[in-house]
Parts: sequence; structure tokens; C-alpha cells
Amino acid sequence: MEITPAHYTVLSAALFTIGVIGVLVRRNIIIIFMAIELMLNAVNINLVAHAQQVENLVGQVFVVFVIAVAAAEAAVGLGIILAFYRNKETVNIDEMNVMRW
Amino acid sequence: MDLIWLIPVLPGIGAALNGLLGIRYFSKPVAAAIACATMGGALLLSIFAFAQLLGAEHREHVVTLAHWIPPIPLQTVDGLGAFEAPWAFRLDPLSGMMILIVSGIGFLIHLYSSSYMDHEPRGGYVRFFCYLNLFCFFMLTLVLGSTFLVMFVGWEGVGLCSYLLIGFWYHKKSAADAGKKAFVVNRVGDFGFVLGVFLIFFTFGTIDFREVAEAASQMPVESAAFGVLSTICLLLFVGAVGKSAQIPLYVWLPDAMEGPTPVSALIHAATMVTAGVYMVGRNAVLFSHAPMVMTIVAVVGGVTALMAATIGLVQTDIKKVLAYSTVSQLGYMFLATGVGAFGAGAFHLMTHAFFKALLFLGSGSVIHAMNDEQDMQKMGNMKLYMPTTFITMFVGALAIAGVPGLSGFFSKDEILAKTFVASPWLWGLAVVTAGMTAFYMFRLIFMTFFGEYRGPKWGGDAEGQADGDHAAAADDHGHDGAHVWHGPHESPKLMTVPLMILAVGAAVAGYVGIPPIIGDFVGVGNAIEHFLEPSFVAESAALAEEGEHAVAHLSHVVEFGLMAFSVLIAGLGIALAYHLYVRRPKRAVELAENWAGAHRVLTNKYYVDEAYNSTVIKGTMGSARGLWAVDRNVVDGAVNGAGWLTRALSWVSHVLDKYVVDGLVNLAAWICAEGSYIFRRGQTGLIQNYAVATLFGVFACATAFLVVRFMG
Amino acid sequence: MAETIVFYTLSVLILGLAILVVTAKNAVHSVVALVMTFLCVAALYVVLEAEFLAVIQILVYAGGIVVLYLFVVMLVNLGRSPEEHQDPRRLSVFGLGLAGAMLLEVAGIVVYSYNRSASTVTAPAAASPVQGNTQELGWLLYTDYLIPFELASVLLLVAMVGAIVLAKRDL
Amino acid sequence: MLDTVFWPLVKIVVLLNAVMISVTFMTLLERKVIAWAQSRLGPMRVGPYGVLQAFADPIKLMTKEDITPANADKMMFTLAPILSLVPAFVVFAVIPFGDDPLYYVADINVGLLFLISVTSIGVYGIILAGWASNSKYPLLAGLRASAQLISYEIAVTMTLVSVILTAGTLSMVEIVEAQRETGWWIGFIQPVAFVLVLIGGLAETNRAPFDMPEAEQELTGGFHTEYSGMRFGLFFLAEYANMIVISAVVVVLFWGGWLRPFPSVGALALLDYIPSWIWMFSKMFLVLYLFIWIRATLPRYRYDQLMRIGWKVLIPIAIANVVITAVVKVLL
Repeated sequence: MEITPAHYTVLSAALFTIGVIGVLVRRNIIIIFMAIELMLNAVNINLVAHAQQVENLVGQVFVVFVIAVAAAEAAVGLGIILAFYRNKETVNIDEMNVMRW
Repeated sequence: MDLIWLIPVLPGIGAALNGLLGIRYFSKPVAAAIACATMGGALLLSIFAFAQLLGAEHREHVVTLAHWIPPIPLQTVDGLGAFEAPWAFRLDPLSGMMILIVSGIGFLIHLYSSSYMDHEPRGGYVRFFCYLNLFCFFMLTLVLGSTFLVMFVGWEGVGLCSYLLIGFWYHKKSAADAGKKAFVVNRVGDFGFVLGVFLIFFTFGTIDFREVAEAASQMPVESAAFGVLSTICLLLFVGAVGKSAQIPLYVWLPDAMEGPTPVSALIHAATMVTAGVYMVGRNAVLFSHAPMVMTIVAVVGGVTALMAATIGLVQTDIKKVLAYSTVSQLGYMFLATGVGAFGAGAFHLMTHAFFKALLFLGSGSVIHAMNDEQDMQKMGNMKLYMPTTFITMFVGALAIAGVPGLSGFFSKDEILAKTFVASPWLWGLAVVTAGMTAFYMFRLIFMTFFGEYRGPKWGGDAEGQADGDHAAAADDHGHDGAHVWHGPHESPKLMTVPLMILAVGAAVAGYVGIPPIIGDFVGVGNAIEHFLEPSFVAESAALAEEGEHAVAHLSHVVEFGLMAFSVLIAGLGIALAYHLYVRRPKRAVELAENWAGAHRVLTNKYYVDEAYNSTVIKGTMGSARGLWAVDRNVVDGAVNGAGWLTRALSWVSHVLDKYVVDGLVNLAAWICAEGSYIFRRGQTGLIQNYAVATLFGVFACATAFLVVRFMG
Repeated sequence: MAETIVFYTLSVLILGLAILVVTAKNAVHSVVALVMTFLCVAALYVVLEAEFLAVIQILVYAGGIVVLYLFVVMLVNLGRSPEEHQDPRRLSVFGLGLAGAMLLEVAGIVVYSYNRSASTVTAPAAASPVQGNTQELGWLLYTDYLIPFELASVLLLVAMVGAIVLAKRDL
Repeated sequence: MLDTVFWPLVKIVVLLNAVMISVTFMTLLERKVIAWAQSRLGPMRVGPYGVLQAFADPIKLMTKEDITPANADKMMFTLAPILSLVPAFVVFAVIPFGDDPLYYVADINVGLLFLISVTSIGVYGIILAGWASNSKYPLLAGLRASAQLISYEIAVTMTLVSVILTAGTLSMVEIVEAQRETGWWIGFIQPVAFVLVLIGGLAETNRAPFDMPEAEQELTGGFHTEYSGMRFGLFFLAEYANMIVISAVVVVLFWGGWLRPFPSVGALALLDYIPSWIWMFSKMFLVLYLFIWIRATLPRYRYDQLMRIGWKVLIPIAIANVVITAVVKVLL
């Protein structure tokens, strides 16, 4: 059976869904971040697969940008987590509600 | 000549340095050095500029430094005019002479002051030099200014410096009051001056001296009617009267003697007070076109000369004598300008600057020697203790008395001659004044330097000790605060050298203006009059028509007679003084007792101050009180009534606000607050719930897509 | 055939490890699973003829970002599990169901779409003056996508500054 | 199938065995060289001049008891040495040891990048080993080691960019070919880059003077304190394999790989009769000897000094080098 972009898309959707579930269910914010990385990777797989399908490298260019943005996001996000942890001694997202109301 | 703007600016820099930094940081020698150096620089520049001016073909040079006020459209008599004021300086013969006088005498007085003011604490010393430099800055601006406005800057500036310096010892109430008096009296004059400048702009559309003079020279001479030119001149003359201490505004000058003596010499004898004469001379063309005002000027000058001289006869304070003498001599200058002899006035201005500065500095030296004693009755026989001061002052007195060969003789004689042509009555006044001048000056000399020593005793030192010791003592006694007096002594070199230079000046300055009678004989013309002429005369057709009477010359015989007569009068005055104060001192006292009424009037200066006090000052105060009462009862009452009304209204408004408006607002807020309870439940602060909501939105979209695709 | 085997193997690995990432109790285990996932994704890129991206994926993700996560996990080494406290109002179960439903929907849409238009019309890429995956990618990045590329560098700089500011106790 | 699967597999097996054997002799060489540097004899008992010591050590490690601490995270504890060893071996795939395809496993067009990225995975082994031991010294050492590796990886990668610019390719084989074509070894063109890569290589392999993660005096042995037996042996193997990789990389990038000296001078053509892999191995040996020499000579850095040098000296110099190289490249 030939592997079509549809396969990659479904794989990507599955990976993305796992990421979504991680974001929605876990309470450790670091793991939530990791789940977000999973989602980004799912998107990347999609982009690369379709770039190959249409024989156009623009998709890969976008992956490069996604990776750059992911790096920036990780740096700042983890910085925030560390700063928060220093003040509140927790990484539980349920306890991060000081800005509510 | 393009650097003439530096002449005023240099002392300005000195003042800024001393004023901004010096009072906190500079030591006495540094401050004095800065002040003297800047003045010396100004003097050098003035000499160079003057030399170049002598060599120049066209004896007028204008340097525009910057545009101060850009052209502003203002209403004039012929439509809109552009009011424009550049920072422009004008060097012509008149201002050239003035900058030489101001910077030269200013420099000498700076030198003199550096020693004279040595008793001052450091701060006061530096402050003094700051003021002095500032004064020179403004005075040079005044004389170099090319427009009325620049001149006015200097005019007001010197007034300010005069105020500051008169009140230099501000802790002394009399000094502070004298400064205030000078300032207020000057305001009256300045008011006239400013009005005059306004009228000039309104009439001519410009305030540049040259342009105004050219415009005025095209207008007819107002010999019959009192026209606009006459009004301008009268207003300007009011300014001159204030600044140059003429009747009725002379009262501030005697009081101004409260200031330090170098200040009196520089400001209140040599330079500032002559600004009025300079200003009238500067506007000679205008004044020539207003003969009626000229008459007023001449009469005011003559009467002032005589009146001040009579007061001077009986004063016992050495500086007061000199002050009244100054007023009197200024009267002379106005007399000269009033009869159209602008050159003679300016000439006298110059010679007077020399000998009066000399006399003031000499008196300062004496006062210094007498431990700040100013009363001549407590002096006497000072020639023994301070020969240099005596000789130089004696030269000055001879010069002012008009003894032939010295400067005062030439200038005074020229004024007398010109006055005789214009009006023998005024000449009579002037001659009597000349006699009195000789008398009171030599009364001063004789009371101070001759006779017996009448002053207080001093400890320890034997009388008549060698002068050198005292000079040495004078050098070091300035250093300690508790200044112990060792008896009268000669002043230090820094003070006597300027005296000597000025004495030489007083002796020889007259030779630039040798009168025709002698000049023709020796073959020398009247250099200064010829030199100054371009400043006073414009190409005036109108004037040329009526010019005959102004330029009429005297025959040599008459002139010689007049000269001989005035010399005789002066000699009589000197002789009388010698008789009364050296030969028979008791006779003077008897005379005063016999003529007690007149003596009292003169001693009290004709009760002018009292008269002003009871009329002008009382009147002003009374009306002020009246206005105050009106203010308090009527105006305040109205204001308070308005206030009460406002409060009453605001109370009503407050009630409305509190119960009606606030009620509505609170109601709205209450509704929001109650309503928000329902919605607040959704705001859990759980970010994942929000994400679920987002996901639900995506889900809904996808479902909608599917539904549309497959069902629809 | 070979591609099919490789694809399915990698898919199973990716999804399995991803599930491990999300479910692991210990955060360090999550991180290790994440690294593995990324390595498998890199392998998938190689299959998709994107060698450069594969290498970059390893270099940046596995070698850089995830090390950062590991660091933070170790620095935030808690005495109590961060999962202990649970807000009663969370909608986790609902979210879980919703995500599953989403997956089904998307899969349905994808399958349906690809079945309907089996072969998509491909827009052939403009002829590139260079050969090879890396070179062509570089060419695109430095010509057509130069400005986004530079912006990305600025973004990274800003992120770096921000991270330092956030993480440093006292500046 | 034979060419795509079988022969590469044979080459991989041969290569891995060669690496492991050379590691054993590396340990012997190191002990001997350091001993000579310290006027000692070193191991002398096992075999003539202690040559067989190279086999005695691995046998000892393999036969020792393999202890897992009670509170350790067992899965990670087992995974860590593997994670450490695998990248060290994987990179050998792209290193060309000679001019013929026979002498290398694969020539991929992003070879250098592949090398960099795979070595960057090695840090997980160290950091996880430290964490999984559930002991404070290994944890500290693991954190230190990973921080050090990441820091110096940046410097080395930046430096390699300038080499790539000079050679104009990412493929290891083509880099060597480029040096043959220009006739200049890149080490002569980029001496600064060479020094930077050498220093960075020392740091990345945790060699003296950057052997902070295993500083015995401070950390009682480093991240592998709790390891024993063959698991410790794996770390050991990984470290020395990494050293060999670094030496190979230095030789390939800077000193002409398998090329004879002065490849452009025709007069030395007779040197071509010596097989290319001998040139390669002799150059690698020199570099390895230099590493051991440095270890015997230089004292250890303090941790803060190490990080400061990495961030404040090496990285700025590396960036400057890239900029200068780029400018020169554009101008020429």
C-alpha cells in the first residue's frame, strides 16, 4: 500500500491530538509545554509531507521558522516557569490563578 | 573695528565669571585680576578701535552682531512699520570718545577699587567687582548701541547696577534707601525715555539712530509750534533729566553717595550720569529741530547748575560737596547742549569725567585714610599725611575751578562763550556758578588739607610720623577684620597711581579743545569739536536755513573779555575760600551765624526732599491707602459675596449630586455587580478550561463543515 | 514497500512515545520520551527527503530545547508531585472526549478529501539555481524569505534577552 | 540489496570493533604517556611492557558486579550509558578514513551537520546518569557536565561554520577534496578555528583541563559515581570513542584528512604510495597524543572560569571568526 500524504496527515492529526490531550489534562506546566512541542512537531510533519508531495521547498522553509519560534517559546516559557517557581514553589497550573478576576 | 562688540562683552564675561563662579570659588586677587583684565582688554580694544576710527575715511562703523527682535509689524504714523531690533553697535566719533572715557576711567577705577575695597570680606569683594564689571558692560552697551533699544538695554542696565552699587552695603538702611530712591527716581525719567522711543518709532518707523536722524533732518524746524519732534525731544529729555540728575529729578544723586567711593567716582560722576548728556548729544539732530525744547534744556541746565552750586557751598560731607558739584557740572553740560553747543557739552563731559573722577577717588583716598570719616570738619592738614593725594586733588580742584591751562578752563570757557551768544542771562547764571564752583572746591581743599588737624586722636603713634610707615601700615591693615586705625596715612600704590594718571588727564585733557582765540594764536584748531561734528550734524536743509544764529561766532575781543572775566571770577572764589577757611576760619562760622536763615535753607538743600516727601510720596501713600480701603471694602466685598453665593449654590448642587446623580450611578454599578455573579462562575482561572472552550470552538467549526459537506 | 514498513514503524514509535510523554508520571521520563519522539520525527523527515530538517530537528530540538526542559525539570525538583492539587472545576474529561472527537472528525475529513481528489495538482517549484536539499533551502531562506528569516533572528534575540531577564534573580 | 544493506553492515561491524579495540589501547597509551610524563613506568606487569593491560581492563570491567542503587530510577539508570554510547558510535558513520568509499560507511551531504547534531545527543546520557542515580554528587556533576557541553557546543558549532564557509560544503569527503583542490589544509587558513575546535573538543569530551564533570576532589567521581561494572565501562567507552571522533574531525577539517602533506606539491608525489588511511590514522594519533599530553601538563579549570571562558572568550572569538571569514570570502 502506497504511503500518501493522507497517511502523514492522519499521523500528524493523531500526534496533534495527543498534544492537545496533554495540554488539557496534565497539571504540570512543564509537561504542558512539552505537549505543545508535540503539537508543533505534528504541524511540522504535515508541512514536510506536503512539501514533498507538491515538490516545493516552501513547506520546509516554514518548518525552519516553526523550529525557530519553538526555540524562542521554550526559552521564554521556561524562564517564566522558573521565575514563577521561585515565587510560588509550584508548577501546578491549577495553582497559577493569581491573575483571576 | 569689527571687534567693537567685544568691548562691552569683555566686562560682561568678567561679570559673569565673577558673579556665577567667583562668589563661591574665587579668592580676592583672582576676582580683582579677572575684573581688571577684562576692563584692560576693553580699554585696549577701545584704543585700537579709536585709532582705526581716526584713520578711517568714513567715521561711522556699524557692527550687527545678531538679530534680537525679528521684524514685527507695528502701527506707525504712515501705516504698518516693521519693528526691528538688531544687536548692532555703532562706532562714531561721539561713541568713540565715550568708550575711551568709560573703559579708560573704568579701568583706573577697577585698579583703585582692588585696593580700596580690600576691607570687604571675600564674598562682598567679588560681588563688588561683579557689579562693577556688569556696570561697564551696560555702560559700553549704552554708548555703543546703534539703536534706541540697544541703548535702552544699557540705559536700564546701568540703572540696575547703580541701584546695586549704591545699596552695596545693603545692611545699612540709609544705603538701601538711597539705592531704592535712585531706582525709583530714575524710573520717572526712564518712563519718559521709553515713551519717547515709542513716539520715535511711531513717527519714523525705525529706531536706528542714523535713520532717525536722517528722517528728522527732512522735517521742518519747529521753532514756532510745539510739534511731534518737540514732544519726542521733551520725552527724551525727561529721561536725560532722570539719568543725569537735573531739576527736578536730581535728588537721588546726593543720596547715591552712600555707595562705595569708587562707585561714586565711576557711576555718579564720570560715566552713568553723563548718559543723559550723551543721549541728548546723540540725538542732536532731533533736538536741533526743536528749539523750544532746547530752551527748556538750557534753562533747566543753568538753574540746576546754580542751585546745586549754592547747596554745595555749605555742605560739610566731602562726598556730598562733590555730589552737588557733579549735579552742577552736569547742569553746565545741559546748558551747553541747550544752547546748541553739543560739542562743548561733550567736551566738558570728557574733561569733567577726568577731574571729577580724580576728585572722587581723591576723596575716597582721604576717607580711607581717615578711617571712613566723611565730615570735612573733622579733617584738616591732610597734606601733611598724604602728599600724593593732596597734589592730585589740588590739580583736580584747579581744573574744575577753571584755572587757565588746565582742562576745566578750556571746556568751561567754551560753554560760557557759547552761552553768551545764546543768552546773556544764562551766561550770568553760569558765571556765578563758576565762581561758586571755585569757592566750594577750594573750601573743600582748604578744609581738608590745610589748617589744623581736627580729627580724632589715634593710639600710640606720634603725630607727624614719616609717611612711608603709614603707607606700609595701610598695606597690611586691610587684611585683618578688626581694622585698627593708626591715624591718617597715604594710600597704597594701587590707589595713588590711578590718581596720578587721572591728575595728568585732568591737567592736559583740555588741550584737545583749545578755543579759537588761543588756537588761532598758536595755530591749533579746536580738535575735539571738529572731530565730534559728524555725530551732531546731519545734512539738514531745514536746519541750514535757520542755522545762522546757532553758528554765529564771537569776535576775538569779546571772547577774550569773557574768558578773562570768568578767570577773574574763579580767582575771586578761590581767594574768598582761602580767606575764609585758611586765613580766618572763625569768619566762616560768623558768616553762617549772621546769615542763619539762608544757611539753614542751603544746608537743608532748599527743603526739596522734604517737599517731595510731603507732596509726591505722601500723596502716593495716601492714594494707595484710599485704594486699599476701596479694595478691602468694595472689591473684597464683591468677591466675598460672589463666594458666598457660589457656596450656597454649590450646596444645592451637592445635595442633588449626592442623592440623585450618585444614586443613579450606584444603581448602575449595583446592577452590574449583581449581574456579574452569574458570569463570574465561568472565570475559573483554570487556563485549561479556556483551552477546552477554544477546542470546543474548533470542534464546532469542524462539525459545521462536516454537516454542510455531508448533510447539505 | 520499504517506505511503508518504515512509515508504520516510525508512526507507531512516534505515537507511542508521544503518549508516554503525556502520560508519564515522572517528568524526566516524559522528557526522555520526548527526545525519542523527536528523533523518530527526524527519521521521518529523512524518509520525506528533508535531510537538512532532520539534522536541524535533532540539533535544535533534541540537542537544545529538550535539554532545556530537562534542566528545568531538574531545577524544579519538587518534594510533592505537582499533580497533587486538583481544582474541582477543571473540565479534563470533557476536554479529553472533545479531543478524541476532533481526531475522528479530522481523520474523516482527511480521508474523505484525499479519496475525492486522489491526485492533487502540484505547483512545480520555481527552478532553483542550486542543487540539493540543503542548498535549495538555503537559497529560499536567503532570497524569498530573507525578511522573515531576519525577523526570526530578531525574535530569537528578543527571546534570549527575555529569558535572561526572567531567569536572573537580580540584574 | 547487497550493496545497500549487506556491505554497509559489514563495514559497520568492522568499524565498531576497530573503535572498541582502539579504545582499549587508548587507555593503555594514556596511562603510559602520563607515566612517562611523570617519570614513572606505568603498567608493566601484564604482558611485555604491560601491553596486555589493554585487555585486562575491559575484562575486569565486564566481570565485575553490576550494581543498581536501591532508590535509583532503574529504567533511566540503564538507559543513560546507552544514550551516552550510541551517539559516540553513530558519528563514525560519516567519518572518512580514506580516499576510497571502502574506507567510510556513508558520505551524506550534511555530514558535518549530522556529526554536530548527533554528538549533541550525547549530553542526555550524562545528565540522565546523574539524575537517575538519585544521589546528590552525580546530579550536580550531571548538571555541570550538561551545562559545559551545551556551552562549548555553541562555540564549536560557530567555529565549524567558518570552516564550512571556507570549504564550501557540508560533506566530510568533499571537505577533504576541497583541501586537495586548493592545495591548502584548512588548518593553515583557519588557525584560530583550529585552536577553538581543539579547545572546544577537549571540553566536549570532558578531558583535562576541562574534566569538571569527573572532578574527583569535588564530586567523588562525577556523574558515574554510582555506576560500576560494564555500565561504567560503557561510559568509559563512550568518552574515549568521542576522543577518537574529535581527533578524526580535527584531522578531516583542518589537517587534510587522508591527504599526504603538501598535496599540491608534485615533487612529493611519491608519498602517495603510502595508503591514504595510514596518513589519516597517523594524523589522528598525533592529535590523540596531544590530548593526552595536555592532560598530563595542564591543571584543571575552576567551574566558573570554565563557563566564563566558554561564553565570554570562545563564543565571541568564534563569531568574529565567522564574520571575518564571510567578509574575506565575499571579497575574494
